Amino acid sequence: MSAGGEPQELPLGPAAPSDIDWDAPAPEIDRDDPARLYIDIDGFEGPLDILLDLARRQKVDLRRISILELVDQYLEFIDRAGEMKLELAADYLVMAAWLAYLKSALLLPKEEQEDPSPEELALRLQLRLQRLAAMREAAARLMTRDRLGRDVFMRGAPEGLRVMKKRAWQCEWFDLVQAYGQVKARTAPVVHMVRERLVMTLESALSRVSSMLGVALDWMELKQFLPPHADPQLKKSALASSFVAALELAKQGKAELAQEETFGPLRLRSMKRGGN
Amino acid sequence: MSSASSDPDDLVRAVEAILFAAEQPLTREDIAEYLNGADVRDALAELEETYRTRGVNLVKRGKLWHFQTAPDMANFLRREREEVRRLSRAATECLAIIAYHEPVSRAEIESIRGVQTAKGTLDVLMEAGWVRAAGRREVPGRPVIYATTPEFLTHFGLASRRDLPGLAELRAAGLLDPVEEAMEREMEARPDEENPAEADSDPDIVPETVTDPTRSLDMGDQSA
Amino acid sequence: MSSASSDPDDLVRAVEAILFAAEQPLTREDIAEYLNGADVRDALAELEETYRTRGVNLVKRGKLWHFQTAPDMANFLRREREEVRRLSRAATECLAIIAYHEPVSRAEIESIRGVQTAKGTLDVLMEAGWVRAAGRREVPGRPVIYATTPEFLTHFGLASRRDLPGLAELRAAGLLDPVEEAMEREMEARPDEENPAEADSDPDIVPETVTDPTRSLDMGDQSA
Repeated sequence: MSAGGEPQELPLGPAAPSDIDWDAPAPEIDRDDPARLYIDIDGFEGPLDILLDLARRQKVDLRRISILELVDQYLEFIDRAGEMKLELAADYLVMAAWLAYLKSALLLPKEEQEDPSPEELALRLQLRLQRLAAMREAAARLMTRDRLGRDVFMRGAPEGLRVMKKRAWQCEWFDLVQAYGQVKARTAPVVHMVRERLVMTLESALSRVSSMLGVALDWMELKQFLPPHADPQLKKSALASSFVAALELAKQGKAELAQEETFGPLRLRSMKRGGN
Repeated sequence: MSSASSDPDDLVRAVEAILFAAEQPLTREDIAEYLNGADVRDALAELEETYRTRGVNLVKRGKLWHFQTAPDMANFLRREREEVRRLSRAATECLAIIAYHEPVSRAEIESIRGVQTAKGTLDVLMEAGWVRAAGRREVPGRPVIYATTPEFLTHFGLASRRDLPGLAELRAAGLLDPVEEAMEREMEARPDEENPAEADSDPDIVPETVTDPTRSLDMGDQSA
Repeated sequence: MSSASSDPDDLVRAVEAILFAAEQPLTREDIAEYLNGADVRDALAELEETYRTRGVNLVKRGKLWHFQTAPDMANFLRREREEVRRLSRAATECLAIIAYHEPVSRAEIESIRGVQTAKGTLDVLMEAGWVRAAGRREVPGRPVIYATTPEFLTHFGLASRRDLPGLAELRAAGLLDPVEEAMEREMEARPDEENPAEADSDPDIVPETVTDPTRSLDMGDQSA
């Protein structure tokens, strides 16, 4: 592209000198012989890529290419592909159709144009080709720079820099003292301090059960022997003691036990009454 | 040694040693961290100058400094094993588009190339460490946008993105502007043509619909 | 050697670049191989001289040449990063035992803690600078005995070890509470496993023998 300040020109007129080398590496195509078209569809990255390659064969600044010629070249390319029974991706064919439309529109008398004008469409295509060409050129120049690991090298065996982690330990006075307290508490000779619990001792259960049995007329369920208004803690204790008391009484032959099924209600009654 | 003045002072020697020992390029701040926060700017400048003519140069890429062999020594050093990955053409073009337009979305890359970009292409560039996702563009769909990394500058020997080959010319020629913007300019420059506003009305005819994702490209960012 | 200040010739530069880029030390012959068999003796001598005063030196070990950072720069090539870490419970207990019982052997610490003490635990305390080896106990096996350091006193703001609270004070502060309490605190670290109803039903029915003056202390501790 020549001086950037000037307004973009129409894609008409003679070739202008170009100070960017547009002939950067591109698909393997014999550019010296525009008449020969090698079909190497694999080498292309889409229809725009082919168009760019074809445009370059005109050997003019991309702003000055002949769109009509380009269209013809592209259509010829597609025809060849067809002759060679190459499977072309749909977008190549869509581009062909669009270019054919563009060509006919460009050839029509100007008055019959609809919007947008074919010139606009052609210009848009041209702008896109320029941008793709610019990026392809840029990519090529980028790749030829002195690249690290290919042209220039970092030190082969660097000693390396080290980060020494220095740990600053933290511990508070209270943590320390508390830890000691806990060690002492944990390892102190174990003294079982049985807390004062509300319990019914076996003795009291024995006397309670046997006295209640003495006056009972019939079978009684075990839970009937429990103190009626005890809190839950005492109830548990009373149940256990009363059960053991019942077993003890049965062992002494003073009571008999009955249970219909496992975990069913445990009943007992006085031996004197039931036995005789 | 002819003169004492050619002997570097200890700060220079320390910076030299640190950069020689480093396995990765370092920023000025990285270096200072090894030196109790000393100001190493002068030392770096001195070293850069001292090594300018040698077989090893001190170079700055972006904010990162490292020693590397002088470019004209490449012939002696090129090794049999090809260390540098070979990029496909698609990847090469993608990389250039990202570098010259960053940050840029995939749709914008595709609109320039006129072809879909395989997922793997961007992956290759990201894996190489040259490209990173740089957030999302605040437009509908919030597409991910891509930008180059400090490693990109290091690898390609660029002091900054301004050093991208031909960047200034491309920008001056408007070739980094989206097609739509260029269209408008062109239409305005053509007095005999119809209303330039209607330049937008043809997307259903153009196969590679340019629905102008590139308009939001932040050109100001490119000088950053 | 006045040439040190002038630009090196290309052979010197090439040798410099080759040695810089080499992944291993090279013999004179190795280097010559990169240079079509050129005689590199003078170049090596010049480089050796040039780098003698720098932060990087060219050195010869046996027949092998390589660059290395100057020995006096070694301390700049590492950087310390402080990482504040809280002493583990085991280490804290260990430290407390040493403080209360010093000098004390590891076996003694273990017997007081009632738990085996990992070697690393003592290492941590020594790394922290709070504990030192204080000789050996003259008993069979001559175990190492440990004591606290002056830094220990400084860190914990103690004028002497006698400032540590005695058992009576610990008890008064509730710090000798039954193990349950301590266990409870330890359990808090775990997700609540047991049935809370069960845990709740106990204390308000049973008259507690041990009142709980530490509750407020506990809170302070747990948030610490």
